[in-house]
Amino acid sequence: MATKTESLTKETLLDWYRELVLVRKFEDQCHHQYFEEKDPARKITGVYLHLASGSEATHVGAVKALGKDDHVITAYRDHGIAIARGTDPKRVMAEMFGKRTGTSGGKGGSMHLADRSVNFWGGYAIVGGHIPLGVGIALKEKYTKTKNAVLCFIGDGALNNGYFHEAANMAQIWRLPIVFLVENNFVGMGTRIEESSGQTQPTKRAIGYGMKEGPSIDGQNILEVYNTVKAELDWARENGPVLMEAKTYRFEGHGVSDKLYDSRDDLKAELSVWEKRDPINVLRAHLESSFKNLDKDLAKIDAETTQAVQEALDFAIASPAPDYNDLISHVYVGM
Amino acid sequence: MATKTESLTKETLLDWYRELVLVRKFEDQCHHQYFEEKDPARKITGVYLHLASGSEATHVGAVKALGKDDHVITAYRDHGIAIARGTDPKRVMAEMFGKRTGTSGGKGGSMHLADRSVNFWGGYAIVGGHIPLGVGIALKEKYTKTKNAVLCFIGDGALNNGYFHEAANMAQIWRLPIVFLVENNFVGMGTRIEESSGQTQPTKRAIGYGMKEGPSIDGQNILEVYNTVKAELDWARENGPVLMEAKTYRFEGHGVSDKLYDSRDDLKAELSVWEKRDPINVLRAHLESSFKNLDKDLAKIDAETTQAVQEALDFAIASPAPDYNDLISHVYVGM
Amino acid sequence: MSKNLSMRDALRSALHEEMLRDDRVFIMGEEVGRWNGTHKVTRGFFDEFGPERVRDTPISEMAIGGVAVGAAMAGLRPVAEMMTINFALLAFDAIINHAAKIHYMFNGQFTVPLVIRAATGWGNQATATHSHTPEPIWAHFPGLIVGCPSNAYDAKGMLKAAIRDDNPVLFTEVIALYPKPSQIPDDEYIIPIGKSDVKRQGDDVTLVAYGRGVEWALEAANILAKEDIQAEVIDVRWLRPLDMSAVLESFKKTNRCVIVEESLPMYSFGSEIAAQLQEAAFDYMDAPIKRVTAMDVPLPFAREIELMALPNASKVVKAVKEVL
Amino acid sequence: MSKNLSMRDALRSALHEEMLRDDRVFIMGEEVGRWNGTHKVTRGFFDEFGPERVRDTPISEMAIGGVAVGAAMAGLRPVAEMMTINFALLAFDAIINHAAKIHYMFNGQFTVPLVIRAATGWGNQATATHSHTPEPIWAHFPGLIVGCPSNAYDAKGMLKAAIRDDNPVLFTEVIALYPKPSQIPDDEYIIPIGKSDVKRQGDDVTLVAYGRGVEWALEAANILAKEDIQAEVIDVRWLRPLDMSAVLESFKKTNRCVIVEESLPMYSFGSEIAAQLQEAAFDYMDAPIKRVTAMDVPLPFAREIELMALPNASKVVKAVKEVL
Ligand SMILES: Cc1ncc(C[n+]2csc(CCOP(=O)(O)OP(=O)(O)O)c2C)c(N)n1
Ligand SMILES: Cc1ncc(C[n+]2csc(CCOP(=O)(O)OP(=O)(O)O)c2C)c(N)n1
Ligand SMILES: [Mg+2]
Ligand SMILES: [Mg+2]
Repeated sequence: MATKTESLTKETLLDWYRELVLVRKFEDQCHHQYFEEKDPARKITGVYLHLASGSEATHVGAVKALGKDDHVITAYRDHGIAIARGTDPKRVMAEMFGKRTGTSGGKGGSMHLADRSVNFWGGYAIVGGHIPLGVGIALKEKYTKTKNAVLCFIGDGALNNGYFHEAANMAQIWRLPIVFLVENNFVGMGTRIEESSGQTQPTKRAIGYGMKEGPSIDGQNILEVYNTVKAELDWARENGPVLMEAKTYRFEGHGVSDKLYDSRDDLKAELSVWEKRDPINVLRAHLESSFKNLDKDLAKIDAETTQAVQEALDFAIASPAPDYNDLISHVYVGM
Repeated sequence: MATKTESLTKETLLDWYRELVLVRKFEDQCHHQYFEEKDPARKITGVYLHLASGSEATHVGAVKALGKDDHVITAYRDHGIAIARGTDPKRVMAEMFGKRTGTSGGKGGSMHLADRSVNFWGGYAIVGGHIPLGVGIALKEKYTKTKNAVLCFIGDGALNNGYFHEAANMAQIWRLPIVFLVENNFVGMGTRIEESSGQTQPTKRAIGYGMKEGPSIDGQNILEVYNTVKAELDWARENGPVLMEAKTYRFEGHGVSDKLYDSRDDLKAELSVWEKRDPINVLRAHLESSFKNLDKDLAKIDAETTQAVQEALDFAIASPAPDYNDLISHVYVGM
Repeated sequence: MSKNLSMRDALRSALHEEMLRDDRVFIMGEEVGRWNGTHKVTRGFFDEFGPERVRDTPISEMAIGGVAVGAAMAGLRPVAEMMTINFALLAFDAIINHAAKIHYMFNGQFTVPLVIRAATGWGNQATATHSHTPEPIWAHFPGLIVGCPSNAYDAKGMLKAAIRDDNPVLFTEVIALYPKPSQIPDDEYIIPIGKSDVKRQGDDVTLVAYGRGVEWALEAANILAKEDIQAEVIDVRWLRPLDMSAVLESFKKTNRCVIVEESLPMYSFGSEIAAQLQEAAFDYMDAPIKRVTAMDVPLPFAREIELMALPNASKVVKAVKEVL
Repeated sequence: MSKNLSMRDALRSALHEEMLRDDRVFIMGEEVGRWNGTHKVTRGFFDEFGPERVRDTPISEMAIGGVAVGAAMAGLRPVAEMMTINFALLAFDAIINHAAKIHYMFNGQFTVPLVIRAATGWGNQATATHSHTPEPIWAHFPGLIVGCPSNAYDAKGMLKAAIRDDNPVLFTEVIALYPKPSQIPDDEYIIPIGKSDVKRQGDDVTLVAYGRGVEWALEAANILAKEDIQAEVIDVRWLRPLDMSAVLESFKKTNRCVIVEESLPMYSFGSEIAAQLQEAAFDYMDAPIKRVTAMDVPLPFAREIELMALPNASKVVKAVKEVL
C-alpha cells in the first residue's frame, strides 16, 4: 500500500475497535432476535435482513475516513455504516423492528436506514440504484463549489448493473468528487464474482470510463481501509472520481432467508478461510503488538458494547409502532 | 493493421465498389425524396430518417465479412446494412415510404428494417436496445453448437448506455460468438465523444469486461474493414466476444430534423476534413492504383446503380400502402 | 391420479416437464441455478440440466430481458426469471419496447416465444421498493401477454401454456401463494391463455379478481355465505388478453360487482374492469361497481401499518355490503 | 400585457424565469445544451447559463434519472429532460422506485424536488418504440406527480408550479402541441398542481381529457355545437394528484360522459375516470361512459394506418352521439 499513513493514537484505535465490536454484536443481536427469539413482541420480522458481520473493517474504516461534511451512501447491507457514521444504535435497532423511533420511522426497515443529520444518505434495496444517487450528491457539491466528497459503497455483484455503468461514466465526464468503493465479498447472493463478472478485478473497470483506477486493499484491516479511503477521498475532492476495492467477506450468508452455506461446499470452505481474517481479530492483533496492558481497555469495551446493544434492543422493543397516520404521511411533501 | 489480408480479386473489389456507390445513391435519393420532393405521393414522410452517407465502407465492408449463416444486427442507421446483406433495395426503399412491400410491411419504417431471410435481425431505434438482442442470437448459436457468429454494430454514443454494459458482460461470461463493432463517428446527435464518454478510446471498454480488446481501424477503407472484421468474427466463433472499433463519419448530420451543421462550427469543420476521406474515393483510389482500364467498369457501375435506385424508387411509389388489416395484424402470433 | 403440490412445486413440475419435452426451453436469471432459485421453483434443475440450460446471470435485468428476447427471436424458448417483478422495472424497455413490439414492428418476420417469470405480491414487510404488484401496468401494452395464477393447479397449466405460446408472456407468481397446495393431476393439462375461470358460483354479487385477490374474494364469499349472500367469484387469470365473457355473464345475473386486487388503486386492474363493465352492461347495473385494492401509498416496513394497507376478506365483505 | 407564444416558447419562458429566479434550478439531459434541446425548448440556454447549469449528458437514461434524484435530495432543483417519454422507460426504476419512494421510505428525511420533462405523443410516424403516451402508467404510482398540459398557457404555469414543488414531477409535453400558441401574460402566473380546469362549458355531455385529448374534445365540441349539443370539456391537467371535482360536478349536470385520451385503451386514463365516475356518481348516470383512445396496437410507421389508430374529433363526436 503506497498511501502515506496517518499516525494514529491508541485512543483512536481503541475507538475503532469499540466500533467493530459494537457492530458485530449489533449484527449478532439482530440474528438472535430474528432466528432465536420466540416472543413475537421481541422478534425481528420481515423477509429481508442482511447482516454484514465480517465486513466491519471495510464499513467502519471507510466511514471514519469521511469528514463531517462528506457524504456516504450504500446498498441494503447498511447497519454498520449507520452506526459508524454516528447514528444512535438505538434508532438503528428500532428500525429493524419497524418502530416509529427508528431512523426511518419504521417505514424503511433494515434495508432503508438513513440519517440526514450525519450525511448518511441511506441504504437502498434496488441493486445499483443508489449509485447514481451518490453521483447526484457529488454533483451538488461540485455545483455549489465545496470540497466535500461522497463515499459510495458498491457490491461486487452490483458492478454488472447498468446503473453502475451509466453513473460511473457521468461522474467521470463531470469530474465529480466521489469515491466508488467496491465492497468485494466475492459473491452476490449465491453467485461468485467469477461467475458473474467478465472482469474479476473490479478496479480495472475504471479503465472503461477513463477513471482513476484506485487501489485494491485488504478490507479486513481497518488501518489500511481508513488510510486508503482517506487519501482517495482527498484525491477525489480535487480531481474527480476514483474506483477502488476492499476485499472482504460476509460471514452470515446473503440474508436471512439464505441457505447458502448449506448448499455450496465451495463457499463453505471459503468462509472458513475468511473467518481466520476476522477484522476484529486483525485490529486486536495490531493493538496488542503496538501497545501494552490493553486487557482492561478491551474488557471495558466488551462490557460497554454489550450494554449498548442491550440498550438499543430494549429501546427498540419499548418503542411504539407507527400508526395509521404514519402510513399515510410523507407520501408527498406538503399534501 | 496486423491482420492477414485475403487476396481480393478485381471482381470482388468492383462488386464492393458497386455497393458503396449504390448505398450512397440510395441515401441521396432518400434525402431528395424527403427534402426536395413536392408531390405528396412521392415524398418520404415521418419524423425520423437517419442517413449513413460517409459510413458505407464500415457498413458494407463489415457485412461482406459475414458468412451466409452469420448474423447482423444494428441500430436505426440501417439502410446500407440491409442492402449490403442482400436485401433488395426495392424493398428497402418501399419501407422508407411505409409501403406494404417494404421489408417490414411498412410498419417498421426506416429505423426498423429487417430481413429474416438473410439473417439481418433489424435496425432498432432505442439506443442500445439491440445489443442484448445480438447477444441473445449469439447465445442461440452457442446453445445449438454451431460456429456461426453475430456482428453487432454499436454507435459511439450507445456505449454509455446500461444495455451495452450488461450485455457485453453477459456475452463475455458466456463466451458467446459476437463481434461488437463500434461505429465510431465521434458523435451521437450533437454530443461529441469527448463530451459523453469518460473513455474516448472505445476498445478500451473491453477491459472492464475481461473481453478481447479488438483492433481500432479505419472505417473509411473497406479493405481494412473487411479483413479485420472477418478475422475477428473467426476469432469470436472459437473464443467469445470482441470489442472493435471502426473510425468513420456521418456526412449528413444525425437525422432529417437535424440542424447540426448550422449550429456547431467545430462539427462543420470536422465534417469537411472527413469528406476528404470519402469511402467511395478511398476504394476508387485503391482500384485505380491496382488495376488498369477501369473506366468502362466504373461507368457501368455508375449507370447500373443509378438505375437500381430509380427502380427502387419507382417500385416503392407504385407499391400499395398497408390497410386496416395490416394495422391490426401481427400484434400477436396466432391471435 | 393426482398429487398434492404447493404452487411452488406445481410451477416446478410445469417447468420440468417443458424442459424435458423441448430442449429449446432453457432457464436464465439471477440465482436460478446453483442457488436453486430464489423461490426454489428451479430447485435441482442446475444439477439435472446443467449450466447450458439453467443459466445463472449477473445482476443485469436489462440484459436478462434483452438477451432472452434475442434468443427467443433466434429460435430458443427462454424462460427468464426476474427474481421479483420489482426488478423487472429495470427491464421495462426490454420487455415493452422490444419483446412486445418486435413481432408487429417487423411485420411478423420474428416471433418472441419468451416467458418472463417474476415473483409478485407483498405483505411480507418487503418495503416500498420491493412490494410492487404492477401487473396492470404491464398489461397496458399490446403485444405482451400477462398472466398471474391464483392457485397451484392453475399455475401449472398456465405456465405450460405460456411456455408453448409463441408470444412474449409476463408470468407473475404471488409469493404468498407459493406454499399453498392444490391437487395436481399426474396427466398433463394446459390452461389456455386468455381464459378466465369461475372459481365459485353465486347469484347475488360478482367478485372479479386475479392472483391473490381471488383468495380474498373466496374467503369473503365464505363469510358472506353464512349470511346467505352468494357471491360468484371470477378469476380472470390473464390480464392480457383479458377475457370479460364470464364477468359479463355473471354481472348480468348478479347486477352487482366488487373487484379485488392486490395492486394500487389508480389506473389499475379495477379501473379497467369497472370501466368495461359499466360500458358493456350498463343496463344491468343495480349499484356502483366497487374496488378493493391496496391503499394508495408506497408500502411501509412496519408490520402493523403494512397490514392496514393490504386488502383482505373483511374489506371485501364490507364493499359487497355497500353494493347490495 | 401579453404575448402570443407557442407552447415551446411558453415552456422555454417558464424554464428561463425559474433559472433566473433560483440558481439551484439546473437542466440536464441529452442534447439540452450545445444542441439547444431536441425540441428546442432550451434554445439559447447553454450560451446564457453555461455548462454547469445546462448539462449535456450521455445517452444514459438510468443515470439521468438517478443522478437527478441524488442532486435533488442534496438540495438542487434539477429539471431533467428525457428527450421523449419513450426513453424514460429506461429510467422507470429511477423514477418509480427512487424519486417517488424516497420521501416516504425515509420518513420525510429527504425531499426530491425534481422535474422530469419528457416529450410525449404520436401521430408523426415515429413507430412502435417511439410512440408511447404512457402518462397513466406512471400515474399509477403514489409519490410521483404527473402533469401534461394541453396548451401553451397552461404549459407555462404548470411547469413553473412543477419546478417550485418539493415533490418529484413527471411533466410530459405533447410534441404535436409544441408549435401551437396561446396568449401568455407578461406577468408571472402559476397553475397549481392537482387542479383540473373547465375548458368549455356545456350542459349536454361531459368530455374529460388531458394533453392532446383536450384539443380533440374541443374540436368535437365545436362540431357538436352546430347540432346544438353543448359539451362541457374538462382538462384534468394533472393525472396525479387527480382532481375529480370538476368532472363530478359536470357529470351531475350532464349525466353523460366521454373520455378522450391519446393513450392506449387498457388499464389507462379512461379506465380510471370511468371507474371513479360510476362509483361516485352512479345515481347520475344516464348512459354508459364511453372512452375514445388510441387503438390497442403497437403504432405502425405507415401514415395511412397510423392515422386510423389515432383518436380524433370525429371519433369523439361519434362516441358522444352514442351516449346521448
Ligand atoms: C435490481 C435488483 N436485482 C436483484 C436484486 C436481488 N438482490 C438483492 S442483493 C443481491 C446481490 C447483490 O450482491 P452484491 O452487490 O455483491 O452485494 P452483497 O450482497 O454481496 O453485499 C441481489 C441479486 C435486487 N435487490 N435488485
Ligand atoms: C434510449 C434512447 N435514448 C435516446 C435516444 C435518442 N437518440 C437517437 S439516436 C441518438 C444518438 C446515438 O448516437 P450513436 O450511438 O453514436 O449513433 P449515431 O447516430 O452516431 O450513428 C440519440 C440520443 C434513443 N433513440 N434511445
Ligand atoms: Mg457481494
Ligand atoms: Mg455516433
